[in-house]
Amino acid sequence: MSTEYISFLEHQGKYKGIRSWIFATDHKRIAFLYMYAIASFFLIGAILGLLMRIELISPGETIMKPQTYNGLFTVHGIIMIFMVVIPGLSAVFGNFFLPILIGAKDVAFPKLNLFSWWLFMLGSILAVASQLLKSGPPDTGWTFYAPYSTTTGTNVITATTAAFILGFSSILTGLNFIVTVHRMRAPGMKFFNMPLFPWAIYATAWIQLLATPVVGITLIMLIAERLFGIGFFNPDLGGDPVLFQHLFWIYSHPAVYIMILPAMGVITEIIPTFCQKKVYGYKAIAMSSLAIAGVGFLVWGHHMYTSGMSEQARWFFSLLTFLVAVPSAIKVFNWISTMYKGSIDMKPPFLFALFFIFLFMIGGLTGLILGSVATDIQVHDTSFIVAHFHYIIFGGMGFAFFAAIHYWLPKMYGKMYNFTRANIAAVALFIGFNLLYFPQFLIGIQGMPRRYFDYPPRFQWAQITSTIGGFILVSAVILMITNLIIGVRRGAKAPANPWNGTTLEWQIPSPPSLENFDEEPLVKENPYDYK
Amino acid sequence: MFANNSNFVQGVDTAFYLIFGVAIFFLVMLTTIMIVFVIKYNKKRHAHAVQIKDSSTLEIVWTTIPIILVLVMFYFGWEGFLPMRRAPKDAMQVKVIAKMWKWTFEYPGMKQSDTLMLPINRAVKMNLFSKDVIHGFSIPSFRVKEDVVPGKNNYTWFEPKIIGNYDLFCSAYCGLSHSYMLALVKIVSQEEFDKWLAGLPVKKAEDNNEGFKILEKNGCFSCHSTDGRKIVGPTFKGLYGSKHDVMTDGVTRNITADSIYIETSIMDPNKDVVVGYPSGVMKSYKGLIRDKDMPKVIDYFKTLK
Amino acid sequence: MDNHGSHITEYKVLVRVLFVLLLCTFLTISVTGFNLGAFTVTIALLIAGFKSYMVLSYFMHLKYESLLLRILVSMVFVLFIIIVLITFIDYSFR
Amino acid sequence: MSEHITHVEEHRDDEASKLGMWLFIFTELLLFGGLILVYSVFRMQYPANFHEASLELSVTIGAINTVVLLISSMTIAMAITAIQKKNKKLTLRLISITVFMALVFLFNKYFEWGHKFEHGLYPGSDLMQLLERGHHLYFSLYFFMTGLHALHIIVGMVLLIICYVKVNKGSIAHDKFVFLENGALYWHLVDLIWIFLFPLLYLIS
Repeated sequence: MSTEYISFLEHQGKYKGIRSWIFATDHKRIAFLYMYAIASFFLIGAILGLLMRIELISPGETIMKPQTYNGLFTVHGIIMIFMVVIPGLSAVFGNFFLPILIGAKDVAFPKLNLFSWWLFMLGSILAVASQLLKSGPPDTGWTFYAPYSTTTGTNVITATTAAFILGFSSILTGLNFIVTVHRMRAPGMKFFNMPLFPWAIYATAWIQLLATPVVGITLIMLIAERLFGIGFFNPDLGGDPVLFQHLFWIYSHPAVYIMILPAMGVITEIIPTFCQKKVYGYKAIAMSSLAIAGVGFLVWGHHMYTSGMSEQARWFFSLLTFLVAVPSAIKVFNWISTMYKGSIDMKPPFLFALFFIFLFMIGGLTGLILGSVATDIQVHDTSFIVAHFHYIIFGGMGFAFFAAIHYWLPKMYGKMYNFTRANIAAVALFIGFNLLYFPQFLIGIQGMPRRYFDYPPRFQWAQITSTIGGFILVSAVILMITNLIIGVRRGAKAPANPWNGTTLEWQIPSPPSLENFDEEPLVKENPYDYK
Repeated sequence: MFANNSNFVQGVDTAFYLIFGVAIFFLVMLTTIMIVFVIKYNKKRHAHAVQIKDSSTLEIVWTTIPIILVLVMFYFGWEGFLPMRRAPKDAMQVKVIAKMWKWTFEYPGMKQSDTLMLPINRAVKMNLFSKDVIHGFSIPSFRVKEDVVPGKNNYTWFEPKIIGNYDLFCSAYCGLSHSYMLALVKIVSQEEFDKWLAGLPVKKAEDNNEGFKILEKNGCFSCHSTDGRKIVGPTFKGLYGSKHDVMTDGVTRNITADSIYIETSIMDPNKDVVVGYPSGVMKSYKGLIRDKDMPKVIDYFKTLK
Repeated sequence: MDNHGSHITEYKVLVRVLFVLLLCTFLTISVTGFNLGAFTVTIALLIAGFKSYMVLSYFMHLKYESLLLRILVSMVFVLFIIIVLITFIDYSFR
Repeated sequence: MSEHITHVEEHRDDEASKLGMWLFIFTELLLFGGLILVYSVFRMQYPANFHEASLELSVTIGAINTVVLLISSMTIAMAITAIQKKNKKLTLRLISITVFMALVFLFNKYFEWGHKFEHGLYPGSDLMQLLERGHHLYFSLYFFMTGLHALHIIVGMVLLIICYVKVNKGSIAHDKFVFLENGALYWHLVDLIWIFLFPLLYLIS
């Protein structure tokens, strides 16, 4: 590397202090902005979740009134879905590593990138405001189902406007990434020479771009319904509440893939590095990302098996839902095959990746029960669903995020964290997580409905277990974050390539310089070229 | 859980067992392989990774097998579900009326009950109606669940097979007292059912008051009672002409509930909030209750002494 | 600017396209004058489809753009049509 | 920021800008797509009502607006040809014609909407609540769709005016006109949507 290397963290730009961050157009700084914001929202959301768990520890009123509880699960949902998991991996690690992994200096539109972050913050502030304004937090659930959402007196308009703005931010990020992948790849890097994380981000970006407008217009219709009574979703005026569900899930089902595809991408980066082995079935993994993104658009109706859809629609959606399970299965097979005859180094990122695979398998396999119409009828709208999507979203996306931060933190900050504490935190997270969510599967099958403030006493054993798990989980998160902060503050200096990885980010110093590459990066035919 | 409480249990549970079986098989197999690899190929024992070539055969095999498996699972899931849409023609018809946050069951002959009493071994078709928002008709023990969507005539049916008491939950989130929207399902013998039905009072004639209809259509009675009970908002009983302490812009004042006050409370509910009730719970009904209907509403209030 | 499509669409081409579009508009209006039952809406939409094809190809220069972009544009339209069709699996069998 | 980052920002890639604009157009198409989906569902459920209600609209005004938009679409396409041929004066004139056409469209729309408002027909009005269900939904859709479209016309106009200023200043010229191209693409999008809205809203039989 050249002698005049200055890391992007120390680089002096036009602005000083905080303004050098919030007006930065450098993709790495924007990634940090997203990371700090998302981490804060995640903690708020987690605390709200914990409050709900405390409420549910015994039947009847424990610490709050039903209205507060209904507000809590709505807010928890809005924060976690729209402000944490949807932007999560793609806005933080996508922003930081997508350009580096394809050998670019920045994303295609740096200013637009900053604008996306500002929109994200504006939306988030509105979302928080909807909790605090006069009429009280929205109590519709994050799904905003009409006609309840058009009749309740709470701040639904503020919350939906927030979701609309957050969606717009997500669209612009996706747009930026697609153009970046098409136009900014280093010379010689063909599509099939890209590492698999950029592949996943690319597939995700398409979903962001094409699915989000539909929910955008739906939310505007909902607002117009409340303001003018346009009647699209109001049965008294000839409208159809089920149409809202169609429109909502046309976006929100693909949105699940916005959350999980980048997670799969991260895991696909981590496993070969710690096995020191070429990833098994590169093309199959790349193409299955696109397949998931594509078919993911066509299965939204499996959220609506009990809504009174036509039999034909239930048949169609069930069949397609089962087929979309296959590409995910292929990815798991490929990950495990990559470990075969590798030289496995059990460092914290790899431990997180293993936990991810296990939890993702549980989430995915329980998804089969939801894909099948007969069994879905039984568990729809029960805590089984709650458990299932937390296994996918938290166990999947969340653990992938933790894996990613442990994997890339040395590159991002140039510092190393303590492995022992990280491992302890990982194991505690894993135990707490399973204690929290697994019992919900069991009582869900027995019929415990979700979004219930109160419940029959026969379900209490599971609720107590879950609450204990919740406490362990939150403590483990705090332990993990503390360890990372200590690492960043006082940790040892990280070398350029601490894990002996082969992708482009490990060929530049830690932390990277402002323009990432001083000379044109060397592109290998296969990004995972271990000797 | 796997007792044959209704005719659907077997179909649904077969699909359950099958999918669970496949799921557990894969989970255990893949986890075991993963753990074995992690131990066997640990850096300490296996210092150098062996690069292996991709095998197209293997990829095809592990694409085909899951496809076949999911198709089998799909088939059983569908077979378990289809009978749920095929209600026998001679099934007893029960009308289920859902409103915030109460279930009412209407039997042939205009007889209404809060408990779902049903005879054993007889097919019964539940015709689902909602008066306000979406509710969910769910009896887990019978493997029955269908949303109750306003303006849409959903139905479900089943045939109870075991005498006993079961829970009926509202499964679709419907607001404040969602978790208290429960009902009891009692399965009894045919004779006992006949006796019970004969003793059930015939439903009162529909209240023909215009004002009542307007309020009912707008779902007012889910928060306001007419019998003096406090639900979410104050009761309507004896409201007209009574005196109340209200908060207006943070100032408490005592008012008489006249027609102007009632109209303000409907059109701009957060202006004067009765002391002891939270602000912001009720939304404005401007545009939903027309100005020309207001006198009818006021007249109705006058009848609630 | 070598990366710029050096293609220049001549004025007269654009005028011709406009003429075709106006003709189509006239055609749509007159078609709906006759009552052809369910076909009316189909024909009207087919004409609209043809019009948008003209606008996309000539006014928006898609005809001279890369194959990739043309594929992407058609993909979006196909996706939308698929979504509508799937939704109607529900609505047409209720 | 520093010389380095300005270097990054100055990195010019017209193909990238154009691709970005196209992607944005995709999102706009799907935004209206959601509305058209709602429209088709309700039209299927209330075909007779939709037909009756559509008779309230003037096909003439709709047709005039269609012609206006088509012509404006051509003039802005011509503007690109003109700038490529280094004819700055003609470019400016063509952009002005396009903006003028946009104004004509909006004036027509204002006239049309105003007529409805005078009759008490607007979202949330008492009359709307009294209408039959299908009529109500039709007019709600009419106001929603044309309103959103008019909003796009306004945004497009602003973009074109910026283009005008830039051409005038010379920051858009024969060798760097991607901004004008993108503005024109956006304007064509507005036209494209109207091509569908016109038969859907005005011509129902």
